[in-house]
Amino acid sequence: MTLVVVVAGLLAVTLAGLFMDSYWVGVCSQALMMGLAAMALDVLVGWCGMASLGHAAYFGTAGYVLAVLTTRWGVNPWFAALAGVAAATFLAFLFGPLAVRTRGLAFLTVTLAFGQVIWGLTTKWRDVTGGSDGIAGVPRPTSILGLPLTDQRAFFLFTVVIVAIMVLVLVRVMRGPFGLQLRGVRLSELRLRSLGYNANGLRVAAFVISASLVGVAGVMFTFFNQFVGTNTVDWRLSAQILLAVVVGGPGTLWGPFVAGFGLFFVQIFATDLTERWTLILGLLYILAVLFLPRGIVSLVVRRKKTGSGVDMDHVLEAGDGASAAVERGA
Amino acid sequence: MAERVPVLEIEGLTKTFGGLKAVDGFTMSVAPGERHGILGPNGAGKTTVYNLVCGVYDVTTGVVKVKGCDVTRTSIHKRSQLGLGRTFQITNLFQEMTVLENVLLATTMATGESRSYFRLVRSLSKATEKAEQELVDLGLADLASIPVSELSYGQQRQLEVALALALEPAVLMLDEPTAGLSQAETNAMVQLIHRLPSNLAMVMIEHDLDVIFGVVEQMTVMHRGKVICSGSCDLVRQDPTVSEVYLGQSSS
Amino acid sequence: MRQKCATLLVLVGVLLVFSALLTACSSGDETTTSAAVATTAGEVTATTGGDTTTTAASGTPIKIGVLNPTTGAQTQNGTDVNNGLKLYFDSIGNQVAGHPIELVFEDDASNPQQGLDRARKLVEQDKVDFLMGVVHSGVAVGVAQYAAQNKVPYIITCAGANALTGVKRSPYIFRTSETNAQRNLVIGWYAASKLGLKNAALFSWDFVAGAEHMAAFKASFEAAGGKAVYETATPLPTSDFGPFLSTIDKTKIDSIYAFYASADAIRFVQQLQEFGFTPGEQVLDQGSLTEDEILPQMGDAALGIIGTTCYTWSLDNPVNSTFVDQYAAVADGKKPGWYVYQGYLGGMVAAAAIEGARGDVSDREAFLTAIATVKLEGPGGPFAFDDQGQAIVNQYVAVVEKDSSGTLYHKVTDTIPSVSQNWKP
Amino acid sequence: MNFALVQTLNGLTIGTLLFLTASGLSVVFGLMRILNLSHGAMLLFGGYVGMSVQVAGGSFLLATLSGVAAAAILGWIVQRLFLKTLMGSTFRQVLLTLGVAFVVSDSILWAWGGTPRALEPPASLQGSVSLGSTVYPTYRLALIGLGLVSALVLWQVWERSLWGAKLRACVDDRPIAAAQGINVGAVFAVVFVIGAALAGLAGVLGGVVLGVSVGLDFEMQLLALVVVIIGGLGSLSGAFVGSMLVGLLDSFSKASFPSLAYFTIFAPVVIILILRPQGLFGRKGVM
Repeated sequence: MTLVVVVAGLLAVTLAGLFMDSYWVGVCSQALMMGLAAMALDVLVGWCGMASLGHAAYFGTAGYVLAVLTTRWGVNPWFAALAGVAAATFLAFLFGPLAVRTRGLAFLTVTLAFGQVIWGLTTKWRDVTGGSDGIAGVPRPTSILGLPLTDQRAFFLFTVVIVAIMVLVLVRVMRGPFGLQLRGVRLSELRLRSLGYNANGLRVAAFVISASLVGVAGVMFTFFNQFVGTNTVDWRLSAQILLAVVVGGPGTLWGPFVAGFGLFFVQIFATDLTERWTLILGLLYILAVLFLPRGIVSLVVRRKKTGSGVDMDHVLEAGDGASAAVERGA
Repeated sequence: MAERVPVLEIEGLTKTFGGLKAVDGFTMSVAPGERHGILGPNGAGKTTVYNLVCGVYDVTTGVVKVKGCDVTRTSIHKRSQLGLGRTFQITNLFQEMTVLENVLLATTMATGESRSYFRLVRSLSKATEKAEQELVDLGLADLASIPVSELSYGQQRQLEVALALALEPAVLMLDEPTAGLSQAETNAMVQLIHRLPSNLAMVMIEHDLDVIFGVVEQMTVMHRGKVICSGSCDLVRQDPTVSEVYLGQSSS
Repeated sequence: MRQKCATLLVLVGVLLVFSALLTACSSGDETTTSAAVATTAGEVTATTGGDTTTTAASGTPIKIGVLNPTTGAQTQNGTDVNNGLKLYFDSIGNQVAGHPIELVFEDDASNPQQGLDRARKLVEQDKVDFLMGVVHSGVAVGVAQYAAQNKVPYIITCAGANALTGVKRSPYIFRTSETNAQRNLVIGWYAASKLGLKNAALFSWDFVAGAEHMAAFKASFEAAGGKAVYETATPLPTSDFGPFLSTIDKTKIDSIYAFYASADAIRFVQQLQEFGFTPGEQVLDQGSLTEDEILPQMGDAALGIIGTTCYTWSLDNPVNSTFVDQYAAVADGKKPGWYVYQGYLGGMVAAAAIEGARGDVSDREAFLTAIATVKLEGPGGPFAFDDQGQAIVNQYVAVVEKDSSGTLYHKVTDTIPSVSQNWKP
Repeated sequence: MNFALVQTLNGLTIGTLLFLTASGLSVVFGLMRILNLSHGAMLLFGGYVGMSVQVAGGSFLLATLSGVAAAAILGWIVQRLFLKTLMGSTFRQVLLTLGVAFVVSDSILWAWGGTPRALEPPASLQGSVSLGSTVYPTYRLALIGLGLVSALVLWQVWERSLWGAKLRACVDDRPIAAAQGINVGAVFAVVFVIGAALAGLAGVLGGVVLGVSVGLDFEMQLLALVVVIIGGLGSLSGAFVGSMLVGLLDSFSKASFPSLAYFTIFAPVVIILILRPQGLFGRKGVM
């Protein structure tokens, strides 16, 4: 299911992309990245029931590392990109183990707090990050396999390929034992641990995977804009990614991807027609929460059917016995 | 030689919640293949003992050994990997998953396929085979693909045991497996327990005296967190204190 | 479900009522600008997306992409610039050298990311001939880099970041406003040598532009024999100056320099008084602290502040009087501030450049030279570009005073002609 | 010495505003396990309404009252319309308040424009008082006083009144309280509205010191969150101590090393969340 939808979607977008003017091609590229980011966050929200409100931190960190390395030290864009993703991953290794000690709302809050620390760092540490001015002039890799990446369309195809790879890998992994185990973490942590699984280890793994994929999105986003600014570490971005997951339907991967992709278009149209994007964002939030407890997925897939995703009511609410596990401090 | 090492040793196990001593100097030893029952009135601390042995609670004082090695401070999953398999008094299954997925989580652990991350669940051949076998034994084979939440209570209790069994533990710890079951279901459960491989040690908390006397040969009786009597079934039957605090109660 | 639909209806209803209520509340607004804002905001959205301003001219239309914040913290400033720009082009019938002028407005929300996206839209979708505007330095840096890469001429009208017209400046970038440093060259020197001030406490926002302002003032002030005793960078925005002001030892200073704008400027000047600094310490301003737009809201706390600026409405020259009258006509009697002026000036320069290129903006090289060679008399006096595409303008030394009707204004006491970005006393 | 005195007063000023904001947030959480992310928006809304009333010629008192009322009404709408229908689904309620926060703050931007504003202190409290060698704004001193008074009043209600007793019962154990015939829903509604009203009060009173501008809502929301985490969820005394701590921390760190301001606030949060998730005064298992 997931595969079919995603692949079909990507193909459609690719074709469409080739016939649009360069501005909309660009919008498509960015939308794909947002889709990827949302999909990555779903690993936490939909599988582990951990709602992070701080994922912008990893998106931005990756972007900033890329930008700083290339503009300040003239590092080769490819290496810088890898370094960016590595940095996001490393940060997740730092925060993850601490964050997963908390549950539910505490997790939401602590991730938000971590996110704000990164935000504070990027806005204050001006000499390196350029503060509120951000860093302009980030070079793209000149070409890959003869594709001149400076050209919008070529870059778009490049984006499609990268995102496709990421999506396929992620889907594959989540359809395997790892995905099953993560669902176990959410449904009944104590039972899972009694079966010999290190629940917190799984949590951290999910956290890191999610963060590094978001990092990939961040790197691509920075490459596309050839600029990185504090908006990439802003809590509103975190909220937007989370919204994409919620609207898309937690626990389905493809739902969040589609939602993340679509929401970016909504944002562009919104800023185009009116100046009230934030208001629209808020309304979408409210409507989704009130009327689509399982996101747009519920319009397509019947409840209970496998792959029908997770009801919002069950996110944040750890399964039986989890509280006992918390007592022990895991 | 190794055969002689008890699979589970508990010495002077004590747990205090605030002021209250829930478990007080509990001591017990289970030999390989032994069937051991833990008996005691409600609130005697039986389930607390389980949670201490499996690592859900921190032990206040005392020692827990599995196959001779001290696990008093090791985490829940490590103990499980060492061979502790348990079921829960209140059914604790992955409700939203299918029956097969539930068992698979156990069998992949047993077959080591839990770490082959780049294979799809359905292509985990060994584990799947094993899981399907389990389900056949339980007579749940045709329910494999429905969510656990749609099973009957009796079937869920059986699945509880199946999950623990699928781990191929050294010692299986059942917590009131027949609680709340109908007579027919109880019998089915007893059959299941009787079919357990003879080399598998089994500890069982149970209220239903007919059931427990029917399956175990060794027994430990608890009262207010303390062991008041321990030994063979006959010995326990004749023990005056036991009949006073427990059998007496239950008969009255 | 029916109950849910009901909730939905109620929800929408409430939102409508809510926004209505809000607008009602805001109607009791002190500054008359809010009216101007409202109308222009309307016009801006009307023209967004590139609807043509109908004109009689025959030639092929020339599209100008205008990027300014009409949402976010700099809404007021961005709207003012747009107003100034429109005001000028309206005054010349929206046509230059026989070509109708189309202004395509976009909102950068003072957010570099959005600014970049909007610039991309203007160039790649609306196919504008060149770009103008931007208040926020960060946005300008991003847009300038994009413009240079895609060989689109870009005339900056407010953003001050020094580098934009520094040595590494691209030939496609011009700036009609001053650089951050340029705005501080005169005041620093003047304070030390003419006012005989020796020890100053420096305040500014903790962000790039703030640092540039403070550094430039410090340089010129100390070059003329002054000394910066304190250098305090406060968060952007600073809601409460209390913690920072209370670290200053009055006995050590005779003057206070501050770079702040809009609400923070008002709050700073008022809190200076509350914490007992004014009168006593001389407050120095590089133009934005007591900018004409916010001066009326400061009250007597602002009296006596001495500063330099490239424009204030009280300037006495024919071009300015026409400008002031034109603006008063559209903004119900209001006086133009620094931002309106920058918009207007930008319009004049752009028009002059198009004239210079005889209306042919398609030949980029020729058009670039046409811009570079613009020379004109603006409301702020003579205007020209240096070889970096950076404006050379007059600086006026002015003190805040009260006129007979009790309104605060800048009384020009001294004029430093044609100050370039590397002006020396 | 002088420095310390003034910084302390500054800290207490912010602390007071934080307490007014955080107390509602904390009690609501303790009561319903709802993290109200629209609390800051309510504060800002109250502030703007107050500002407009004052600009329109209303007295400071009138401005204050109308600001409080506006926030309370907004709170009532949110509680009545949304949270009520989502009882027992924490995640959806949190997301919902987040949505409300976006809608409200953007509507404010829409209605009042982005130019930051400020309220005028009442004539009687303008100017400043001299404290030995230094001077300090009168209004801030008054604000601190008012903070202490309000804290005292709230504490009285919380500890002494019958209604407070009911409230504490609900916070301690909802099911049991309900079983004893306390209408938890009603208590929740009242608390939520009062919380919003207090936020509105903070918005107006703070509007003099901090001004009112979009962005302040999230800033205060975040600080209040910090306070609640440090102080412990659902604990009034915790909210008070937390507010003052954060206030002082904020003012001293800003004055001493401005560029680190953010870390000095968040470091304790992270540490506390990890070492003592229930906060200094909170009980285990709340979060």
